[in-house]
Amino acid sequence: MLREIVILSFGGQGGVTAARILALAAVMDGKYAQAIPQFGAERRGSLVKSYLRLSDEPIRRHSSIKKADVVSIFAERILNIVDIKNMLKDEGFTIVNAESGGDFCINASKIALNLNLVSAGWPIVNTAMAGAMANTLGIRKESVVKAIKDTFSGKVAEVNATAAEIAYEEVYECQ
Amino acid sequence: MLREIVILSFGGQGGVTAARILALAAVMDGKYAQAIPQFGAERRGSLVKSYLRLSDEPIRRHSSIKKADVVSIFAERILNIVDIKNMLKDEGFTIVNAESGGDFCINASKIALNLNLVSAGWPIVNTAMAGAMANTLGIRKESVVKAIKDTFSGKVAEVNATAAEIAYEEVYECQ
Amino acid sequence: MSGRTIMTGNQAVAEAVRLARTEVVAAYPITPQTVIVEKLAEMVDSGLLDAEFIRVESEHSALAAVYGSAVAGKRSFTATSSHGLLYMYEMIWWVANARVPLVMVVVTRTIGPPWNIHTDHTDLLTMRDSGWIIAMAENVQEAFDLTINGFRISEEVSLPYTAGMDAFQLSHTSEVVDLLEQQYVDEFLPERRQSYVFGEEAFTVGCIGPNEYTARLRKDTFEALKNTEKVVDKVSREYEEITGRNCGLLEEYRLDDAEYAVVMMGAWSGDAKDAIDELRKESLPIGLLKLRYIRPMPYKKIQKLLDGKQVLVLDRDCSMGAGGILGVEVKNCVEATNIIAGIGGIDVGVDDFIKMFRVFSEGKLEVEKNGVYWWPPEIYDKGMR
Amino acid sequence: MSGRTIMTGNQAVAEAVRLARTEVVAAYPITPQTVIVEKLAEMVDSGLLDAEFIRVESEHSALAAVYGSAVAGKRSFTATSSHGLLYMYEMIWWVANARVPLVMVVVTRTIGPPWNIHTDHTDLLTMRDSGWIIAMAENVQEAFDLTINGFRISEEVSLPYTAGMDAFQLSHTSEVVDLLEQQYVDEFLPERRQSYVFGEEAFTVGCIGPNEYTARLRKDTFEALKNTEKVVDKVSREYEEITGRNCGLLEEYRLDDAEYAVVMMGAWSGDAKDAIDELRKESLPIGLLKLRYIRPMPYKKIQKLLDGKQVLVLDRDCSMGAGGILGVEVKNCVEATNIIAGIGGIDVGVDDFIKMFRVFSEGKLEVEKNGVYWWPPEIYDKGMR
Amino acid sequence: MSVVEECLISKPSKGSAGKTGLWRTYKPVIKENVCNACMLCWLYCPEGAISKRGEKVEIDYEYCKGCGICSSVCAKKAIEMVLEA
Amino acid sequence: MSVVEECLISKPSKGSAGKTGLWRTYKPVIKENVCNACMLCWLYCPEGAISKRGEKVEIDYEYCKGCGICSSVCAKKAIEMVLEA
Amino acid sequence: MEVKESILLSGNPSCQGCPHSLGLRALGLALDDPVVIIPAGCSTIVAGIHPKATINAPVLHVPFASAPAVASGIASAFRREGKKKQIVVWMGDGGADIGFATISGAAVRNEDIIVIVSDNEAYMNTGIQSSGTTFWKAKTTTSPTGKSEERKDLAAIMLMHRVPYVATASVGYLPDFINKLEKAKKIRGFRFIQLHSPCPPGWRFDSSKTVEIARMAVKCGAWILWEFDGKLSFSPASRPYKDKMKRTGLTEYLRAQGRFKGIDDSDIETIEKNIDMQWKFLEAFENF
Amino acid sequence: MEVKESILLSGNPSCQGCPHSLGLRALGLALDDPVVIIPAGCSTIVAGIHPKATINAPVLHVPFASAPAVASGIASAFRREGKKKQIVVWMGDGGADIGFATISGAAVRNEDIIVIVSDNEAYMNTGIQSSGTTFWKAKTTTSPTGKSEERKDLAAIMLMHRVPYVATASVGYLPDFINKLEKAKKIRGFRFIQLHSPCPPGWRFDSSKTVEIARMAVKCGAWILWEFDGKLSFSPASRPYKDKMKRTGLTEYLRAQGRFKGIDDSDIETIEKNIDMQWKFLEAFENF
Ligand SMILES: Cc1ncc(C[n+]2csc(CCOP(=O)(O)OP(=O)(O)O)c2C)c(N)n1
Ligand SMILES: Cc1ncc(C[n+]2csc(CCOP(=O)(O)OP(=O)(O)O)c2C)c(N)n1
Ligand code: SF4
Ligand code: SF4
Ligand code: SF4
Ligand code: SF4
Ligand code: SF4
Ligand code: SF4
Ligand SMILES: [Mg+2]
Ligand SMILES: [Mg+2]
Repeated sequence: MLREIVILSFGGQGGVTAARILALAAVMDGKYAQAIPQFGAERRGSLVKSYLRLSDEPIRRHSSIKKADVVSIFAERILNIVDIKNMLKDEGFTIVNAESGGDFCINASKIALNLNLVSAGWPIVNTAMAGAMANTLGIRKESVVKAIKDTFSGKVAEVNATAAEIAYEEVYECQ
Repeated sequence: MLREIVILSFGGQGGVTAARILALAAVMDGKYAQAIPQFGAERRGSLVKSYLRLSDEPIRRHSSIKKADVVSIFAERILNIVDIKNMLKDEGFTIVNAESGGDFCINASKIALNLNLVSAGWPIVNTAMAGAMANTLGIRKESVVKAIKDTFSGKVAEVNATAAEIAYEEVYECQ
Repeated sequence: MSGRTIMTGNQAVAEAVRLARTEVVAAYPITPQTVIVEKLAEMVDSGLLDAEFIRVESEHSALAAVYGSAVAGKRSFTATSSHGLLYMYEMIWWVANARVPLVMVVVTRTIGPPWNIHTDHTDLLTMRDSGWIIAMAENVQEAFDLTINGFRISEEVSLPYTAGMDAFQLSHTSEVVDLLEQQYVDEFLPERRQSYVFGEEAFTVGCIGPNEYTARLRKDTFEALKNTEKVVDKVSREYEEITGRNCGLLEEYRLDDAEYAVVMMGAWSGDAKDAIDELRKESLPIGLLKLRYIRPMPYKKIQKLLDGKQVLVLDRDCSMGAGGILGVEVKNCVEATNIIAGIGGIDVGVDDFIKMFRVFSEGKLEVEKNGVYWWPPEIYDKGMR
Repeated sequence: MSGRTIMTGNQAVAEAVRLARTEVVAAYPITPQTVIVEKLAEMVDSGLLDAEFIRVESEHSALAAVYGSAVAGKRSFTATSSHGLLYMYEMIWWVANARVPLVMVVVTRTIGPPWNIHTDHTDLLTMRDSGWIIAMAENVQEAFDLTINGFRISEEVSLPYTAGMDAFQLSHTSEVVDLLEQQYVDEFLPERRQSYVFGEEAFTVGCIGPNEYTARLRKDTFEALKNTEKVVDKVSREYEEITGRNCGLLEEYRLDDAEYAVVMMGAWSGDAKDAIDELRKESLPIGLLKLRYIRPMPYKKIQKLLDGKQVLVLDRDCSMGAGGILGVEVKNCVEATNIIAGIGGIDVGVDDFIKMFRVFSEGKLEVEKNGVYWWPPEIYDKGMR
Repeated sequence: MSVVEECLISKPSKGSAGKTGLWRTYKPVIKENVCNACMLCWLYCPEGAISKRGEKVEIDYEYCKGCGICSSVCAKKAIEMVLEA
Repeated sequence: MSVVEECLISKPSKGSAGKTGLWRTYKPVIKENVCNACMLCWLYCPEGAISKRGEKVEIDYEYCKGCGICSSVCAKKAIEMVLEA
Repeated sequence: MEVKESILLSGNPSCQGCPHSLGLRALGLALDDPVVIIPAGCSTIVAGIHPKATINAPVLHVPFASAPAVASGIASAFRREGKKKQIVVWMGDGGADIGFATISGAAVRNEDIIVIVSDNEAYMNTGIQSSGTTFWKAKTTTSPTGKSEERKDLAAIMLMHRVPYVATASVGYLPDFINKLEKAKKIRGFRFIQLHSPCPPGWRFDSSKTVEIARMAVKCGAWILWEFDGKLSFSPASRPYKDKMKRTGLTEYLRAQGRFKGIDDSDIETIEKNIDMQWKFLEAFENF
Repeated sequence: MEVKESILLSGNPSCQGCPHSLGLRALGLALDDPVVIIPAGCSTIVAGIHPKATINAPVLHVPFASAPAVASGIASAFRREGKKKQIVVWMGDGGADIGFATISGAAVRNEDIIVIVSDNEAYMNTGIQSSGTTFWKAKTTTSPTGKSEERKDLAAIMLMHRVPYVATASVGYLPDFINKLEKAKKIRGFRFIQLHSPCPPGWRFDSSKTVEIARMAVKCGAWILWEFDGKLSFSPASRPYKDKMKRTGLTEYLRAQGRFKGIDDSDIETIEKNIDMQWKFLEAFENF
């Protein structure tokens, strides 16, 4: 089954990296996956869309995702500026970095801040969000962790893996 | 009737200019004409081929002339290094800057030297040859003279016109 | 200067540019286009042409400079050839996509290596996707006429215009030309028009943006170029009224009653006409369809004119791994046989055409479908040293 | 690195270049090709790739530099895109005419103005006359495979080789790739061969000379490129034996029993396959012929495969004033309808294809012969502001 | 407007990248009592988001990207960067 | 030899432009008695048409183009330019 | 300070702390009627996303290597109309690599244009690749362990083109840049300004430090402000640093930037020597 | 003088008295194992007509603007093989116009090549059009009443590229040119020589005068022979003319050439002033 996920984040939050980590994790699970960054000039702070596809079969399509099965929102503020409904299938669900407001919620910012994952004042939430998404998408925790360790190195890898693990466990259904 | 003429000269002798003058003269006579220079890098002193076509009708072809009706040879030496026969139609004729050796002959070098038409040690024979050729090709003397005066200016035009006039008169059948 | 005279193609083009009251010329020398540049430099220097001449340092800059002057509203001209054309290739696409009217003459020349300055139409045809209007002259008169027509048509449809002319065979050959008096040219060429003029108003040209804008612009260009067929028809009729000479999209030569039809373009078409006259004497029903324009490619007209005939397309160019370029295009609308000849400036004359056409009409040129025939076979058969 | 992983197209290409033991890389950055250049610079800097990396100042110089290293006998690579390709256009012709083997990857991108970094195949197709072997990848795996195949084929026929890949859709998209172990690549790629090596013997390459030499050389190139069809067949079979993956000239997808056949190339073919699967569920007998190579253009195979079918050619490119470029070429050997879509990077997905194919099969796409259909119609219908 | 103009000609207007105020992590806040209206911050604001209304120096938060240059160039240290809510 | 080599590779050999001696208007003639074999003319002959055989300085008239540089650089004025027959 | 509107409108797509934005704003403050020609580069993006434009003046996007040539054509057109606007080429250091023949050609023709190279010492728009002007040892994506060659001295090379006006400037000293533009606009012929433009993401420093870093470069002598208008002179901001003793903070300047991470003391010594050389060289000219 | 074979074979297509031939002969006398890269220009023709080649060494014809880049690639290939041959780009002044970005790029990379610009001060191969280095007031087909701009000082501009070796030379002083090549061949990295190459048909003087005219240029100070190999020095042939009083024959030099026909005394005065400037400028460097 093909599942299509859209990630909404601000430039610098690492939405693309999260998509790549999840794709890699899915491959480790023996699945097929595809991660597509927003095409174009992405500036720190501007709104960025990334795409993630997961499937049991090879993924052939390369177009963007217009109606997603899952929309993942990296900052609560985004809920106010984007019409999420419009990009979500009727049966789809959302997962938000917030205490509430999505189908699934996770306070990824807090996890990041607690682990001191901060850059230029911003909590770096991508790995925590990846962990939370992995759970809701049925990707194994070990795979996300390994994918993160393949992506980063040294101490950075460890801390990010921890963030993902925590989020994997902490993500919850909101409403 | 289309007549095709090949001029053989050394680079610097003005074979191309002669062809252009004759073409212009022919047009003044109400004919059609075409003058084609050797295509390529022409160095002073190297052997150069130019083509001239004359006709009562518009000339449409643009290829080179392989078998000519007339071959005009600007320096006697050329007779020794080029196989003229090969480029002349059976019924064709030659005209040479020499006392003998062609079907028509004219000592264009002498005419030029007499008129002090010299450059870098060489007699400039092109206008004399043009005059001689005009005669054998049935182009009016006045037209050649006018074509020369249109091509050059001032004193140079005068002297060259004179050269052509003299040659027009002096050209003779050799054999 | 007006009336009948003789001129080389290069001179005639310079003369046409002068008569068009061109205001800015920028060009970079390359054999065999050089004389155009020199003549224009001379005219500007002597005041014969009231224009600016920019002595640029490359062809990329030549087209860039006239792009600048044209987008700012001035009638502008450049000329190039072969490697020069390839060197300005980025700008070629740019000016077309920017919809800026200007005129360029391309003296067609072989692309190296080996270095070779002789004619071959491949260089001109590399422009065929870009949005330029592309014409090709058969003789010096047409080179002159098309250059003048070019300004008119280019400005009417807001697309750049190029006229090709064969290296040496036209550029350096002196032929009879009937020039035009200034007043007629002035009448024929109205005030310059263009879709927008840059330099006064505060706006930006060419910003990135949503893809839909690019797509819309491309379709508009496509249509503008298609529409150019009608504009050429109209303009060439007007020009014919003034001069008696037609410079329409196509020329038919003894085609009406022909069973065999040859399709080609450029200077050697004249030789082909002479060959056709010869063969007609032998009652071979053969005729010629000369393409004077390659873009827009008047497919429908071509198809109509060639319908029911045996078609031979003659290319002095090559799309490697496919066939002759005109061959590929014409086969789009009719079945045809394709010969590639005259490559690298090889001299192809009346006798060659007589031979070719005869062999073709005898059905002995049957090459594999989508294959091509290379002429003359002799030179390909064995080594040359 | 070997086995299954995920990678972007750019990374996969860099990996393939490394595995091919490329000795000289020269390239100039341009979005979206940049990452290839960066990865290779990094590999060379870190010693992962034992090669020279030349940080040239332009694309013209990039191809010039690898021309130098390749003609002197070294396996060489460059990559570019869009304006970069146009800027090196003179060199593109030069290396092909000089018959020098080398590999270049072109990340297909729209030509400006307006500035637009998204995919469009027109840039790649401007190379189609020049003598290059031209392939186009559907996915990251193919980008990887074709790059490796490229070195082998290029060196076997002494012609330069390019593989195209769609901007962002492949270049920046991470997908599953099966990499190859070094030893297999080494087996697959024999010692470099080329028709002549420059630098030791006292001879001159490329002198002017009689036109016949140029003509002979061009015909030889034409034939070498035609012959490349067989070489691709052979090499891709060998590659399949090693990897289980076929990279032949064409790919058929549910074509056998299809009444409707779609012809296209590049990344969106995957979306078309998904659409075909959908429509097959509705028992619409439709299939796909994917062109993996555009040069040589395997006309005969195409004709055979499409014989008797209703053909729709899909172009993500345009030859202004003529039609879609593949459309023009395919119509050379079969009747076809032509759609231009996805111009300027416009997103065309599974739903679009389902719509298109349905309309086509219903006979409602009937456009004028040699005309084209612009998709999606909505965006062209009215202004956008 | 022709298609050519529609597609090629862009008109000067604020916010060509949207409301860039959204990009901010930190927000510059002017301490009015400290500021002496020297306008150095205005000169060095890369966004042109600072202006003078009467004697008051104002920041256009709709577009201020929060780079912090104003704060860093202010000799009076009159601009504080405050983490956005 | 392959077609590629045949058409692209040129081999060094004299007379690639033919017998360029034919181009001459004037012919350089060395006055043996005046020449001191300093070889300045050899150095400055653009054709490489001058050589030394034993102590004698020789001109290769098959290729000498008659430019006259040798005559002009010879300090001994040992080379005369003579109009060709 | 007179507060007026510049040509750069808020809400454009430049990064936070973008030096090009600073430069373009200053440009608009100095010139009344500029016409701006922009080749590919970050400024292409800064200039806005269709259908909105950032710059409130006529702006023409042009191919990467073509800008001074396009400007030459526009100058010809304006001359024919007697139009007096200032034609400004606004380009990056990368544009000065690929387009160096074009700049040089326009300089040799003494075209009536102002060419400004906003030099952020790399190809930023494509993601931080080395350019000719990239600092020795600076890490970029195409020089991951630091650039191995010396930076190209663009302004000195343009000086050798013997054009009427050549200057260096810095986004850390906008009044100086504005002064230079005001001087340049009164001169006819080819005018060239190389503007030092530290770039936060490209050099890896915080967006608030653009001006600070630019000033550090001047204070440590690594970037020298000078002007040639017939005669070469050091600009006020740089003048003190003719005295080597007054130059301060080279190490700090380098260490403040992520791109120099890992640079060692001997490298810094080498850089210092080169800086001394550069001063000596310019002083030789000052006296000439 | 040791008489040996050079690489230039007789009977090639150069004009009578061709300066490129002189230069290429000297090149062959100075270097043992050159590999020569030739972009479009007269030398393309001089190099021979297929199937015969003029130059007895590996020679590669390349597109007009590409030569230093192609040479860079060859240098990379040679380096990988440990091949020690000298890679020489032999180009004209026109090649240095269109290809200036390419030269500059190779210089900035400090490529291990020798670039020689054989400067006949115009595009001769296409029939005498103005180039960047064309002398002020010289008549060419694109400057029929005399060139309006000053000549571009290529060598000085290359000097500002801070490459290891830059020199000027002249076909009137072949031993000096040979010396310079011999010095250059021992240096690694980018080496640049601008060779003054008076051209009989292009400058309109008799073919016998190539060497004479070249020497006149040096004697009147219009062409200055110098060398930079870490330090700038005047070459012996030019050294006397540092003393302005010793410079002679500027008028004769100009009047000996058809291209300066009609030049008047005030023009000559201007030229003289520029010559003085050029000396002063180089002297400033000599002392630096
Ligand atoms: C011919 C061509 N090659 C490459 C590019 C890609 N490109 C666009 S901008 C750029 C780098 C610009 O660098 P610079 O001029 O320094 O400007 P910056 O982005 O640093 O401001 C490059 C390589 C292009 N647009 N055109
Ligand atoms: C891209 C390109 N533009 C133009 C030409 C035509 N061209 C060939 S040689 C030449 C002039 C050469 O001048 P220069 O380099 O000074 O050499 P010279 O002939 O004077 O020795 C020109 C313009 C070309 N071959 N390629
Ligand atoms: S720089 Fe500081 S003091 Fe000056 S106006 Fe701005 S906030 Fe006020
Ligand atoms: S934070 Fe930056 S953008 Fe905002 S007002 Fe200050 S300088 Fe301007
Ligand atoms: S230059 Fe004169 S003296 Fe010397 S070798 Fe030649 S002819 Fe003899
Ligand atoms: S005349 Fe010229 S070519 Fe002949 S020997 Fe003397 S210098 Fe050489
Ligand atoms: S990368 Fe640097 S120069 Fe480019 S827009 Fe961002 S801050 Fe400005
Ligand atoms: S024109 Fe001058 S440079 Fe060119 S071949 Fe002739 S003499 Fe030599
Ligand atoms: Mg930059
Ligand atoms: Mg020259």
